[in-house]
Amino acid sequence: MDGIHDMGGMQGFGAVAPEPGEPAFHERWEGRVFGMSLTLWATGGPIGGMRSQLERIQPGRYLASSYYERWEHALEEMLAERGVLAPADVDRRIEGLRAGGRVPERSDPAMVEAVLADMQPRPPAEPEGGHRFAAGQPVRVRRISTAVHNRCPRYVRGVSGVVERLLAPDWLPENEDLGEQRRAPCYTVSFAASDLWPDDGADHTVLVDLWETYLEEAG
Amino acid sequence: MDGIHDMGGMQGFGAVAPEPGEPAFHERWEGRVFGMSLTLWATGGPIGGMRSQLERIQPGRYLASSYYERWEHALEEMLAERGVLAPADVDRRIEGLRAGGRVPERSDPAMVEAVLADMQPRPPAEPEGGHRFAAGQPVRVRRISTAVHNRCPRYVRGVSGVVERLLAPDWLPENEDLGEQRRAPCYTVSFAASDLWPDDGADHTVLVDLWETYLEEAG
Amino acid sequence: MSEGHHHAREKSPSELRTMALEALLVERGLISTDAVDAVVEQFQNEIGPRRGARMVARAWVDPAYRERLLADGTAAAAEMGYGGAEGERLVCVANTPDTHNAIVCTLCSCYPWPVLGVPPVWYKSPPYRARMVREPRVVLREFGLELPEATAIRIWDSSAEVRYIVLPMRPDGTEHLDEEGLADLVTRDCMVGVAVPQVTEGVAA
Amino acid sequence: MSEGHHHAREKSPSELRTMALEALLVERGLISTDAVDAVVEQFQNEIGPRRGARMVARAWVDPAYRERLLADGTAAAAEMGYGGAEGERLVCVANTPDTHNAIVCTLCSCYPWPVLGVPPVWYKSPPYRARMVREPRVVLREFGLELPEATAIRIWDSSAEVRYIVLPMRPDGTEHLDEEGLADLVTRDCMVGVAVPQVTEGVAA
Repeated sequence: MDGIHDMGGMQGFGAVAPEPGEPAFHERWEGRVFGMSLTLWATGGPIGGMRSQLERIQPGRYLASSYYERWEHALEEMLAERGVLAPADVDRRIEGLRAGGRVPERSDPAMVEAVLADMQPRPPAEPEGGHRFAAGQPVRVRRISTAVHNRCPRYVRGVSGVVERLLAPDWLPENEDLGEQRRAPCYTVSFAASDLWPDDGADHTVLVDLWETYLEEAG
Repeated sequence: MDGIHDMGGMQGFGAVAPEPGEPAFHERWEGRVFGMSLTLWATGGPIGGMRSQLERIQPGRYLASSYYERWEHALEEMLAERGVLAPADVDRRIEGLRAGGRVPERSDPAMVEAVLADMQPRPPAEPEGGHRFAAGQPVRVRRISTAVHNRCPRYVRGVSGVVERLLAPDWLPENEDLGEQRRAPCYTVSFAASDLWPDDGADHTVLVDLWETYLEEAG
Repeated sequence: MSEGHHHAREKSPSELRTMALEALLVERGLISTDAVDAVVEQFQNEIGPRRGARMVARAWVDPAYRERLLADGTAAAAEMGYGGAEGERLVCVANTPDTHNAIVCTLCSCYPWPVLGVPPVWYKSPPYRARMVREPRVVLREFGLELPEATAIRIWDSSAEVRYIVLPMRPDGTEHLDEEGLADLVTRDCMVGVAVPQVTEGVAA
Repeated sequence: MSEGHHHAREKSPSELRTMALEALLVERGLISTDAVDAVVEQFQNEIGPRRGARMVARAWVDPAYRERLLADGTAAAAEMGYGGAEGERLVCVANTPDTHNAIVCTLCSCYPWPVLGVPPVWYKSPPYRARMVREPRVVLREFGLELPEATAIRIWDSSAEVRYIVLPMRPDGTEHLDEEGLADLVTRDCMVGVAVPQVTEGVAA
């Protein structure tokens, strides 16, 4: 999915604007959106991955929205796709709130336990292995152009780099959209900025984590 | 300049929405923006090229604006950069209009003649020549990454195609930003969609017009 | 062309900015209102797709003109009196039974003004600019144009200074029509390449 | 944690939609308000950059921990009790006198939650995501970090499932500080790589 989310290397966005003393959440609703998402994930609720959903937001809306506005919208979309509730349900409920309605309180100790467990260290991941490429090997990024969710940034496509580090096999980003469950080895691949943006005169290194399916041998 | 304007191949924008019986201009002010621009160009007024200016519009604003809103903004920016008038002048003038002020009428037959002459056929262009590549020759598009205005779409960078047709040398898009005046031969280069977006399964051909400076020999 | 008749309703921000800009440029002598009027009038009444349609119709009835049009679009347009800004390097690409052409400008909205007028909103819109180079069959289908699988599609991205116009195929059942009648069949969309000329019941002999 | 105290002012559209969504999900039994409370409370009070700072400080004073941290960041975080979502594969990259590291996520805003908390707005913003891979020296300069020309810059784009944290260099003049005192020097920005630890007058011996 070549959406607006894939912005590495894009120009024209202006300056980075840090905010001194920034809180975790600027407004109460931001924390609620974050908390609802983590609760649904921790309990196996009817939502999917956030990243693939965020990519589908229409580019103009994406840029005009804040981070948690995008999350809120994505939550609604995921719940609607799974038939849990339609945006119209939300609209109706808003009317109820305007008329003085409240968000009902509900306590569920098991659910609290589940979200807290999700913030605890986990057992070590599965053993690594099955890598086709070796550390130090030159590889080239394929021009991945799938319309489904993928994690192959445009700015490295078609460019050659060097395998910096082997990473454990991981679930393919495409799995959710393709309805299968497959893992593939991952790699940290090191690129010279001068290969990515030859006219820039920059001399830094960019290290990008890529699934093996995105890579091919470089001459 | 890798701005939001460079949208060839991007996904997520939704459907094309044709409008039956669409007029040349939907509102009077759109025609005025267009007419002011053409008048300034035809008379050598204090503005530069529209394309390079439009690219500098911040991406969120770009997508949120209509075509003529972008032109209007670009006009203001170009006039401000050349010291002709500041956006604050426009703001002040708007207050005047709100208070009942009018746009003054001004007649200038020579100016009318100039804009009409600009809509007439011109003498044939300079003879062609000096091309480094020949028709039928494979070429690869360099990964052009200049921060200045260029006309090398991202979706063809790093991809090989075949020279379809030699085009007359033309002024480099970079000229205005770099403050020089240089021409270079141009080419229509033919690309297989399967080389541009290998995962799409598409079989069409895309023909892109490129300056020689964007091309290198393909192996 | 005074703006007086708009006073009855609220002016939009764009309208106000444009009026302010025009006022300032007029006062500084950089433009005249009648020059702006002339541009608008030309593009509202004179310069539009009817021009391209006349060229197409002539190419259909006159093989020598067709040859000149395909060899040098700029000169063939100048023959008819058409030319000027955004038409200095005109290239005409011809549809055949095997090949369909269409034009786009992915980087902005380049368009052959002197023969098609100003572009429609959809041509300038992100969906068309983004998708036409990548999935033309899908876009054409949305326009109602279903091409045979075997038809080769060629998409021309006007990324430099050439401006393109498509020469559609002359439809069957139009032998009785004269040049003006043929031009009636050639819409803007046919010359952009998102449609092909249609012969309606009333037109067919 | 009731929303009652907000009634005095006008609610924003996002606030209203979020409240409506929460109400619906609660009513359908898909979430409980106390689970959402728990998440918010954890990320407001427990899970934040102080955790990463403690890891950094320990690595500064304990060479064996430093070695474990660089060999397996996930395990080294787990030692301290830190882990969970968005920290399942933690990799720590160490600055040296010759090399400076920084992290970014160009495709979204991936970030090592268990050791840094939720990311700041600027980290999630288009300017940072777009520019940090392309012109890191310029971006770092905007953050007030001017690196010597000879320093190699390595930018880590968290495009898959690994989450990164930068191990900054221990500043000179901190020999007298204990682990907690050292952790005070390690800001979030130091572990993202857009700053380096500063010793202020008051801290230096």
